[in-house]
Order: sequence, then C-alpha cells, then structure tokens
Amino acid sequence: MKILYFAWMREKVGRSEEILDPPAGTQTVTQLIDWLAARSAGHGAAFANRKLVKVARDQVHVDHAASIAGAREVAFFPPVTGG
Amino acid sequence: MKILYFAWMREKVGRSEEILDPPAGTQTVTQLIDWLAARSAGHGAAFANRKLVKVARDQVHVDHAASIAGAREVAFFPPVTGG
Amino acid sequence: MMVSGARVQAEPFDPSVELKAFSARNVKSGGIATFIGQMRDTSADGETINAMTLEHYPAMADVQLAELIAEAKQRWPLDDVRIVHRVGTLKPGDPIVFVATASAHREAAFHACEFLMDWLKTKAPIWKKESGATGAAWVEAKTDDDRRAGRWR
Amino acid sequence: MMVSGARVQAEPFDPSVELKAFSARNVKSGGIATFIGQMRDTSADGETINAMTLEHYPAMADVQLAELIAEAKQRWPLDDVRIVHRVGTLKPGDPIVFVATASAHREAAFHACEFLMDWLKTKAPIWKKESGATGAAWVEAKTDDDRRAGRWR
Repeated sequence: MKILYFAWMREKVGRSEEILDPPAGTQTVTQLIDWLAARSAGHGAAFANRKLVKVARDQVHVDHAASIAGAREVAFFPPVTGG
Repeated sequence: MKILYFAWMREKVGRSEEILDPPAGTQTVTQLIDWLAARSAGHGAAFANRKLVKVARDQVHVDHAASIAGAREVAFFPPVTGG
Repeated sequence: MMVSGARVQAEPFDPSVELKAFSARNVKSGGIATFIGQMRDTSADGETINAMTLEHYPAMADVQLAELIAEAKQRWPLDDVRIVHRVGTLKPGDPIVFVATASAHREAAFHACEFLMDWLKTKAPIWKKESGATGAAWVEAKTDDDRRAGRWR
Repeated sequence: MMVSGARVQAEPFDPSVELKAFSARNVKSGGIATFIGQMRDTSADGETINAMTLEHYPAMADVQLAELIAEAKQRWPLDDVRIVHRVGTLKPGDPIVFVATASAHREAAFHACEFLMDWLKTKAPIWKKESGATGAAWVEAKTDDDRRAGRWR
C-alpha cells in the first residue's frame, strides 16, 4: 500500500511517500493511523492531533472510520488551503 | 431649455435635440410632454405610450410628476438596455 | 470619456488588455473579479443578428457611472473598479462591456462586480439596436434585469 | 496537467493571456465571468510575506477539479469552464488561480465562478506555505471558507 503525506505532515514524517504493508487486521483509517503513528517520532508528531488529519483513499476524501480494505493509495494531509 | 431624445424616441421625433422655450405654466414633466406631443406627428408618435417614456432632468432620473422649473436639459428615452 | 474608473467609448477594446492593465495597477489585491459581456449572434426571439448599434447619453452616462462606482465602493471594501462600455456599431462576438473589481476579499470582489453589471443593465443610459435579416429593432428592456437589480436595494 | 478545463502548473501564467484564449474559444457566449487570486504580501496575521510555496497532490487534484467542473456544469447552463492553478514558489503579486466561466446568462456565469472558487478553497488538495522575515509557516484553513462553500450544498 502506498502511503502519501502532504504539507506539514510530510515535513514531520520526513518523507512524501512510503510503500508499506500494514499488519493483518488493519481495517480502518483509524487503525492504519494507530500503526503509522508508532513507526517513528516523526510519524508520531504528524499524527499527534488527529482532528487536523484529512484522509484520501485512492484520491477520494474519506473519514477516519472508513475501510482501507483493497486500497492502493492512502494520503494524509492537513485541511487544504488552495485557491 | 434643451430637449434630448434617445433610441426610438429620437427616431420617431426625427431629431436628437432641440432648444425650446415651453409656454409659461409648463411646470411638470407631464405638462412638458403634453406640449411636446402636440408639436408634430413624430413627437406625437414618440410620446404615444407614456408608460415607456423615461425622463432625466439635468442628467438625473425623475418621474413624470417632477418639476422642470429651472431645468437646463430634459432628456426623454425608453427603458435602458445597456450592459 | 474616463470618469473615475469608467469609460464609454466608440472604439473597440480588448478585455484581456484591460485585465492586464487592471491587475498591474492592483498587484496588492488578493482577488480580482471581472465580467465581460459579448455581443450575441441571436436576439431574444431567436433571430440571427448581424450587427448591433449602441447609443448613449454621454453627459448622463458619465454622472451615472461615477455614482455607480462610488456606491459600490461604499458598499464593499474595494481597492479599485474599472468599467469599459462600448457604443457604436458592433458585430457578433465583440465585447460590449468589461467590469473589474479588486479587493482583499473575494466575496466583495464578486458581489460588487455582479452589482455593477445589474445596475449597468438597468440604470446606465445606453440603448441597443439589433440588425438582422428582417430589419433592425431596438432591444426591449428585460423585467428580469429589474428583478436582479432590485436585489441590491 | 490538463483535465477537462483544469490545469495545475508549476510555470507562471498570465491571466490576461488565459482570458484572451478563453474569450476566443467562447465568442458566442453572452457573458464571461472570471476570478483571479493574487499572492498577497501580508499574512492573515499581518506579517510581511516574501514568498509562498504551493504544494499539491497531483493525482487527487486532477480528479477533484474534473469533478468540480462537472458539478458546476450540472448546476448552471455553462458553455465553458477554465481553471488554472499555480503550484511551486510564488512572489507577492503573482497570480495563484484563474477561474473563468462562459454562459448565455450572466447570473449563471457569476454564480458558477463563485462556486468554483469556494470549492477550490475548501476541497482542492493544495497547500500554501508562507515565508517571511520570521520564518516559514503553513497557512491555516479558514473556517470562513468552509462557511462560504457550505452555501452551495
């Protein structure tokens, strides 16, 4: 599964993407975040305030309760500020 | 007093402006129209449907009941269609 | 003639040139809204139109446009306003009117631009005559334009 | 990349060139509304900003912008829509975004343009980082933008 990070989440994690294989039983976005947050201090900092973490599953906005079963790409980012 | 006509009112009257001296007692726009409408068949045609006649006294919109006392310029025209 | 940001002219104009000048004058504004009205090749009745002639009342147009811009600046926090309006004879596709507003706030820029267009349609002393295969006819005022302008009262 | 009228690009662009191309493609439309967002030289906190860097999520931006344009075309009778959005490093005064809508109806052109801007601000996966004398900071999302976007639901 490809994991992407943008803006200050990218900076805190220290990379823009990584290919990972979450453990069996990782079924929701929340469970994926639990697992990712424990990977490094940077990951922990990026996910420290989960209210600020927006998620896209295969380029579509989803909430933290959404399933990640079958997802090819999950992206994490702060609220958008374009336009 | 300068009288101006625009759009189809100009075409019906047959001129874009005329300098006229309305008779004493011509105090309102309505009275001015009464007098103008009798000047020629063209004037009569231009003022035939008075509901369509808009008026500006010295470049400011006024209604038919407005006074023309002291006016330098009175313009008659149909509803505007610019923009 | 130019009166405080408004210009009525018989010469053709290019909205992209107007926009370039307007943004160059307002580089510090966060947002610029513009509207361009173009001559359509069909009348409200669906007839094909070959040409349009716009007539205006110059002295009154200058007064009205200056007042209109002053009112927009009073209602919204605008950095700048520009109105260019064609008169004379136009062909289909020609720009008729260009309105631009600059503001730190995009909502102000949008709403002021829409307000200016609504009032140009209902207050500016300008009249359109369309020429088609069956002759020429003065365009009739739309009651829908009055309704739109009424929103701002 | 261009996806059905939308382009996100690292290269600078000139809104007046975009407008010229857009009106040339839409000479039969009665009205064109545009909005240009320009980089401001002060932050929301009033600090002087020297540069801004915009980052985006390309694959998702393409999907979102195509959906956004499709939704606008469904809501309003539009002849055409164009969105150009800068990414990369900008300096104050640089155009950030250009949105243009063409329609026979000026109300549709205006409202669709405003709708597109509101949704770009709240949905497009693009992030701004401002650099000033005291360092660089990611711009925080404005709740007011959410309120505006909420009007269209």
